[in-house]
Amino acid sequence: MAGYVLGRAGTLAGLNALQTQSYGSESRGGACKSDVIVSKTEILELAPSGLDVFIAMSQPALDKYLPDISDGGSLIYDSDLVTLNTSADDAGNDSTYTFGISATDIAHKSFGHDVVANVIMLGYMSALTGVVSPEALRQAISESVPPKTVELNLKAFDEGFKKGEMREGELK
Amino acid sequence: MAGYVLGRAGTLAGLNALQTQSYGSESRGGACKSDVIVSKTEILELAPSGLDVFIAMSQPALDKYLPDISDGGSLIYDSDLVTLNTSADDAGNDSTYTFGISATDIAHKSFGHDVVANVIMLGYMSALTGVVSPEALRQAISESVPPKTVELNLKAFDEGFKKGEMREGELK
Amino acid sequence: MQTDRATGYLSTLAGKVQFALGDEAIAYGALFAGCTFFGGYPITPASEVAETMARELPNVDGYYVQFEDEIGSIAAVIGASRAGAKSMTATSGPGFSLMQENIGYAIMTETPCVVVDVQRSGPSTGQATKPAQADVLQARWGTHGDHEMIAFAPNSVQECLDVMIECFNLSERYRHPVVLLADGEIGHLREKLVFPDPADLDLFPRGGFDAADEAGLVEPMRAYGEGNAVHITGSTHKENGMRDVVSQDVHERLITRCCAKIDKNRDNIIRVEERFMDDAETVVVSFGADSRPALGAVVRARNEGVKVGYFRPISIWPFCGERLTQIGKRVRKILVPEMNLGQLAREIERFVSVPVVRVSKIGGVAHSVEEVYQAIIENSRS
Amino acid sequence: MQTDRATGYLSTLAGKVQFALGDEAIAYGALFAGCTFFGGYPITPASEVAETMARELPNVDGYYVQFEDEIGSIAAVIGASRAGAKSMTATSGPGFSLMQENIGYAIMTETPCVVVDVQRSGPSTGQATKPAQADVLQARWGTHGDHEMIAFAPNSVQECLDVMIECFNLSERYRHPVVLLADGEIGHLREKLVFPDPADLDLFPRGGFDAADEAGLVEPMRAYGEGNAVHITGSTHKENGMRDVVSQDVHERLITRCCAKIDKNRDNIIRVEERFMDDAETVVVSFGADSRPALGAVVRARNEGVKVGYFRPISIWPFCGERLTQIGKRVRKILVPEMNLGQLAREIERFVSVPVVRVSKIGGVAHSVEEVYQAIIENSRS
Amino acid sequence: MIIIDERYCKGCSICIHFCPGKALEVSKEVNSRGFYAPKVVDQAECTSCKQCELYCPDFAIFIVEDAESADG
Amino acid sequence: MIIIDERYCKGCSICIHFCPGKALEVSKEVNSRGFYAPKVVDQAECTSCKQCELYCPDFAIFIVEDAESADG
Amino acid sequence: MEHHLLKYLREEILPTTHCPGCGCGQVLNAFVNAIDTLRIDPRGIISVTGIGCSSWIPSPYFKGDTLHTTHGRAIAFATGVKVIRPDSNVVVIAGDGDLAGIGGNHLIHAARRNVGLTVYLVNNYIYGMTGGQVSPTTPFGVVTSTTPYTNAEYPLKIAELVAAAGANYVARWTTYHIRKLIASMEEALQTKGFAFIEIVSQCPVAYGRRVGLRDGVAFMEYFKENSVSVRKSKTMSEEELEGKIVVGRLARRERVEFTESLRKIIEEQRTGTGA
Amino acid sequence: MEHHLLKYLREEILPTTHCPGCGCGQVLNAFVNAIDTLRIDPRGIISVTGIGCSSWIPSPYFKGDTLHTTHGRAIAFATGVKVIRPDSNVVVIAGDGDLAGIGGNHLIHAARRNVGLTVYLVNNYIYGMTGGQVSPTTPFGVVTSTTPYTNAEYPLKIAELVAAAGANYVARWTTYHIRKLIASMEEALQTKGFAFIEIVSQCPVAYGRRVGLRDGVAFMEYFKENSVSVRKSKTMSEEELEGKIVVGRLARRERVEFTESLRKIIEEQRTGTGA
Ligand SMILES: Cc1ncc(C[n+]2csc(CCOP(=O)(O)OP(=O)(O)O)c2C)c(N)n1
Ligand SMILES: Cc1ncc(C[n+]2csc(CCOP(=O)(O)OP(=O)(O)O)c2C)c(N)n1
Ligand code: SF4
Ligand code: SF4
Ligand code: SF4
Ligand code: SF4
Ligand code: SF4
Ligand code: SF4
Ligand SMILES: [Mg+2]
Ligand SMILES: [Mg+2]
Repeated sequence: MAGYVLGRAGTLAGLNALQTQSYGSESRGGACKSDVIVSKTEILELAPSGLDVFIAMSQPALDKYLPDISDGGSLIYDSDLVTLNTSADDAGNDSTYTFGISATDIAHKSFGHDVVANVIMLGYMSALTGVVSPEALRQAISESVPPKTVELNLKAFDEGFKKGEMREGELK
Repeated sequence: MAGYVLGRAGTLAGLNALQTQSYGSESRGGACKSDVIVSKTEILELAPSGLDVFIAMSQPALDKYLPDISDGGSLIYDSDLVTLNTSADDAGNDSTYTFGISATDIAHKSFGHDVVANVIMLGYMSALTGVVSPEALRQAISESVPPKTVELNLKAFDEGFKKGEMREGELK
Repeated sequence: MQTDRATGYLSTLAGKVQFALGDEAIAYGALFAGCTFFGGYPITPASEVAETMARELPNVDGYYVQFEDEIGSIAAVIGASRAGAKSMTATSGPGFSLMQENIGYAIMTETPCVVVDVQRSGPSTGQATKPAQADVLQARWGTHGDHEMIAFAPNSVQECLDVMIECFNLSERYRHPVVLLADGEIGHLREKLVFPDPADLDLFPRGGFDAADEAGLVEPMRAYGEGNAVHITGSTHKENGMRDVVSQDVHERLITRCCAKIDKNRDNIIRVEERFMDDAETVVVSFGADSRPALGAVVRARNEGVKVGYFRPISIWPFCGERLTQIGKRVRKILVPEMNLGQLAREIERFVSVPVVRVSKIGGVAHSVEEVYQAIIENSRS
Repeated sequence: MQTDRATGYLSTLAGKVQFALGDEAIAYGALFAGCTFFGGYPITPASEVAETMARELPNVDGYYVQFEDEIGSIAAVIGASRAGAKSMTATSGPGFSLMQENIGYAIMTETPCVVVDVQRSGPSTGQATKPAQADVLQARWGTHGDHEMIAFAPNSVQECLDVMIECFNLSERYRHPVVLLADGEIGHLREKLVFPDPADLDLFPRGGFDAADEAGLVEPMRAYGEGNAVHITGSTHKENGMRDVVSQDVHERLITRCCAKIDKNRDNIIRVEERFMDDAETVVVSFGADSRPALGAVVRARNEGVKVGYFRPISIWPFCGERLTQIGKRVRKILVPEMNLGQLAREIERFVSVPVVRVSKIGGVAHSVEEVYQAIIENSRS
Repeated sequence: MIIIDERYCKGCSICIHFCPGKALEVSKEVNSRGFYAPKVVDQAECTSCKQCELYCPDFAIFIVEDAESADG
Repeated sequence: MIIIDERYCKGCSICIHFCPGKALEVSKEVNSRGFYAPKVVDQAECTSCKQCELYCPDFAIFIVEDAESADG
Repeated sequence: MEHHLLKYLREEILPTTHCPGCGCGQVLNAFVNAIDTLRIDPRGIISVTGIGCSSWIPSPYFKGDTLHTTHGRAIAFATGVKVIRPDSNVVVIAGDGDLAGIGGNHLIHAARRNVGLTVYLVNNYIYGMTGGQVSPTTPFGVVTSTTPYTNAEYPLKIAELVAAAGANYVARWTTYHIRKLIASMEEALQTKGFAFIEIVSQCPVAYGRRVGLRDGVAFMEYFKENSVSVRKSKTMSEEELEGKIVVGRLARRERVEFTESLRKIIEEQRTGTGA
Repeated sequence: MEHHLLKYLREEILPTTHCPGCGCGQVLNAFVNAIDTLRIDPRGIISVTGIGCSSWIPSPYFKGDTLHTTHGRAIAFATGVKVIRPDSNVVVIAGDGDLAGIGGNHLIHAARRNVGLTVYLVNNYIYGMTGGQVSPTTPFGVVTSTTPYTNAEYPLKIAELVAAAGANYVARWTTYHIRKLIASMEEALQTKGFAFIEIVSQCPVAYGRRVGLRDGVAFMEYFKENSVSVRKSKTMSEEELEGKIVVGRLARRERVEFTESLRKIIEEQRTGTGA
């Protein structure tokens, strides 16, 4: 879902965006992954060679894909779902920036819906990385979620964005 | 059946023999045909280009294949099942030798079984053409018909052979 | 063939920008092409074509029916086509194998229909959720008997839609089944998709035919339900449609014509993309999703001064052999990156005398730009 | 694998001379090869294979089961093979198409079995009772995904029996499905057939394998019912048989090996017949029944001093391309009489640079000697 | 009136078998297509029950209800 | 004695649902594999009915009849 | 003078290629009688058939639209036709091997869906066209060309199976019951939803000679003697019914026809009245 | 300490890949319980499966011989196995889509032949593995990914159909009836001839969310409330039975098993005692 919104936002923003996803049995039990590439030029590489931004929302996904983070890439994770233990950390890259946010908890407590954790993460990421503009993301969210939940989701996005802005300094 | 016995006899006689047959819907309603090639050398031609000996046991077969008789070939027919009208005759070759035998009638009257008309025709042909020796044919018949009917069939064959010998002169 | 309601609905979509799956784009392509019947059976990675059709067909007065298997699906698709609907199915390798008998029936009865094969990694169940491009030759030779085939392979989500419209048009024009040979990679990735305006589309009408174009090889099609007592059979038949399963000449005439109508109209069907070909000494020939990293690699090598060209068959069958023969005379080597063990490369070998280098990759992963680039470098030095 | 009773029964047949159908010879070949399971579905012109097996299998402690369709037949054949029986089925084009999915399964699970395709004139129901040779490429590419294939084409009734034994042996040796690509012409003609002595036959045993021969590409097969908890799957699997449907390398290793075990052992599989080749300027390449009039024509032309050779692939797949490349360097032209529109000719084109002239004939009738002779004459003058 | 269409009759005798009267019998001779067609013994014996027509596999026998036959 | 095999439990709670006594409840925390496994409230409440064991889709809970638990 | 039903046939290709005394011709005769009685315009009928002697009944002899398809798949083809042409009478005629053997799955699922097809299954107990191999309806113990030592399989009761699958109309008759068959064919043609008749028929050539029934007449007698009505069958034990042919109507339901449901659901979606 | 039934499983690949609360695991549990009670040596069991979540129950988790085949064809594969290994317990486990959808014809014909297979059909009303498309058992009116405006098809009553096809043993249970299911599985394993159990099971992920049954527990309650016994169902009208799951034994016959007949006929031919 987050991947779709991100890609869609990229498309809306006039960029080229491409999303791939792991399917089937793999996506049921273990680690599920969605890759998004956003670029100003024609996208010819189908699978990103490294992850510039890795949004981790489950432990198996984190464990599996952490090694793929690019040099200087960022790891953004839901600290309610994922534990960064030292060994996993080691597997990451020295130059990886890591940002944890208690998204599920915020979703639960502030919004009463665990599912918006996704959107909180997106907002958080948007603030921290600026990959796609918050405007495009907000539009993509509006068009992607059920009409009745648009407001809720946008609020959650903004909340995440706010939290991100607070930590933005660390990146630069 | 006659084709099978003839080919089998050829094989037994140490010759090369090859039989093909029309199958399926075609063999149900209309003309049914079995081609037999008997030769001293390796058989490389799969479909005979002309019929050297044509044994006709149904009107549709006669009408359909009469034009295929070779120069100097023979037509042997069951005069109970087939009528040689002039127009059909015309379609044949000028040099065609024609031999009619009332095989079904003989089968019915002398042997009480219409089916042996087949074997009568074979005997008749053997005498008239000498394509395969009567000995080989008799052995092939013995091995091909139900055990209980061997004697009956051999008698019928002999009857046909006798009738053939009577007309043999015409061929030479 | 499209109802006013359908055209009206499609007009509301015109120009809209989507972030869509290749599978979805295929479905929309069908809708814009006038498809009103989908008969299918789920299979990864083609199910999203069915799901999109199930959702959208009612909007164009069309019908989605899921069958008990792939054999029933293709049978119903042919039946629906005969009844007057532009119709299609979508499947992947295993289901495509099951459809082969009836694809032969569609060829023999000259019934238009489109079969989408979103290729996955086989043989057999293989890596069911992973992409491949290994049904290139099944698409051509999966059914028995002599026949031709039309098949196209898109390499972007937008092209999925565009080429699908072309598939329907060619299917109607030549009264022949057409295969959209998509791969799981393109079927399951999302990118930008812009819907066309139905007013801009040139759709080939059912039963229409273009005399100038056809060299007299295709007759207009007579549909059922219009009082003509039309007889259709997959057995050998005469020009009037009546069965004749024994005459050599009747069979020869029928089959020769059915092959010739594709072969003689080759130039009207074949579509290729060529880039950097003028001075190329090496050519990369690639199709479908895998042609994207291939192009990426060619661009990169060109930037470094390597004289390498890029050639992409968009139509896979009939094959663009003559063009490759010409190219083969000018270049030293042909490199073929594909997600199989050299199926396109084999066909190219029939047409050229220069070495055809297989740059195969299997196991459910497309080439990276780097991999193709390395192959170019290795093969350009020598 | 054969019981004493079976060997005893077959020994009583040794040396007997029959005037038999090709189809019957195929069945007897299977019996002598140790086949004890036939799963089938009737179809002209292959039904006589089934009928002969139904009659004879009990004599060798074997089982005939007729299924509800061809898909069930091939599935049961693979099941029976896994359960320990050498097993087979026989069909024609339409049924062969239906079997393709499970042929892929046999390839993927490396299960030996023999599929007889007595080819008739298609596509589709076509001329159901008439012979053809137009499934050459379906046999190779009918199933999805990358794979190799083994297929043989006999040209006499005696060879039907002999080659059938070879098919079973190769199937066991390489743990691969093998196709006997018979044609309706040979299946439905009768000629002399002499039964072999089972004592003279060299049968490849189930589960046996020849290390020297295999280059380590084939593992011995473990059968069911012996307490080994053997797991078999048509999904991608590791060396221990366990499913791994995501790893690129596992898939690549599996498929590459399954292809290599045929390809690398090509020379152990390929069989051809060559005559009059020493000084040939033109070569007639022909297979199956149609190779007989082809040979007849070559003999006739030779008698008249034409320098024409005769080359017959007995194994169709893997293809004898390397040998033809050698020949292609010495001759000026290759003529290919076949009962299809040039399916073998296409493959030959991959390997030679000289013109490959199609001498095709379709419509259910084999070439006459005269027809091939004329083609030779025409193509020798120029 | 009973009409037999020799073009189509294959001589299966089913019509004769089902005829409740004595209107039909088997011909002694084969017809031009090699079959023993039925022949009408007596039109008067026909009850117009149409058993023959309904049972014939080949549309080769049928009853025409003309004024004459209706009368007699 | 109730034994829960954390390696296999997927936290579906079916065992808890079927427990006739009050032996089981849902953990407050996710386990290492991300699931809310059941936890034993009180072994003594277990009647050894084995409902949990029979209904568990994952062989993750089972009852061992040892002397102690048999005694209660 | 010509047979008044010839107008329904492609006269120029008669006589049919069926063997003398074959039941296929009787089924064709019954079919056109039913059409004639109901005054259905044959040009509104689309006949879909498979492969086999029985499939040749309407294809190509019946002068309406005819679709002669692949072996076993007629019902699936016909479903595609019916969805697009719901107002046509879509009729399927084919054999036991075709519809219940290789095509059994399409049969069951079309019955389940209740697609508005009229299906006449001609059960001659054998694969006739291919020359007499065992079929799914060949009785236990019979010798055929592929069961030379007798058949080890139990025959399928197709009509009962189709009833269990959910068809709206199911009956069984033999070619002997010609008038009842015609009446039943009319009922089937008028049924909305899936209508099915198993027509027990004779194949004197590929089956008859195996079981000592040499010609059409012998079969007529056999059918007469071995049929029991559905009503009577209910009073009989399994053993008593052994070898008997239960004739009559086996099911009649009023479930909504499939293409109608399909259209209704779509209409509701369109107009926003649906779920 | 380990679960005493793990000895029947390929432990090294546990946990299964099935979703939390999926009925597939319960079927596996019931199956090994039945095996354990009957003290059948698992090495004498050959499990044959198709493609789908349900097919992954024994393949590869059950530690006997396992043959994981193509979609829909398990029963045909299994028939080949049984003919050659008549003394093995040949067990088929697969889904509704697999056995009754694409594989319906093999199911019917194996039941007709009465092949000695034990077939457990896991009916979760959906194509689970491919993500939730309508299946032949999905109830009328349900929304799935391919019936976005509700399903226009009637569901198949598989167990009744298999009974009509002639199986020796037929029953239906749900995963809620776990003890009865185990007992029934034992009966099936001991049946000579074709034995069939339709196991109504839950797919919370691809089906449950469509019909408001979010997890395994919700399904357990649903099954409990909506099941009626075969006996009780006989006193109910069609309408009353609408939406109910009829559980219990539906058929039990003593027809001779197919591979036994096959062997007997052959033996008779050999010894000349046959027909
Ligand atoms: C896929 C396929 N398999 C097999 C055949 C061969 N075949 C043609 S007709 C037929 C059986 C006919 O039996 P049935 O359907 O009972 O019809 P009948 O001839 O008895 O009326 C078969 C097996 C075929 N044409 N296609
Ligand atoms: C020939 C073929 N068609 C389609 C598929 C895709 N496929 C895999 S599993 C499946 C359906 C599974 O449904 P079911 O049998 O009910 O099992 P479940 O997953 O629900 O347990 C399908 C359609 C396939 N593998 N092969
Ligand atoms: S029933 Fe018809 S075909 Fe048969 S004999 Fe009588 S008229 Fe001739
Ligand atoms: S109508 Fe009746 S009585 Fe007259 S010929 Fe026909 S069957 Fe006999
Ligand atoms: S039933 Fe099993 S998997 Fe589910 S919560 Fe209980 S122990 Fe865990
Ligand atoms: S055995 Fe019974 S009482 Fe004990 S924990 Fe399990 S379900 Fe509860
Ligand atoms: S073979 Fe049998 S079913 Fe076919 S036409 Fe002849 S009698 Fe009729
Ligand atoms: S998708 Fe459904 S059936 Fe498949 S494992 Fe998950 S819950 Fe079970
Ligand atoms: Mg039949
Ligand atoms: Mg299911």
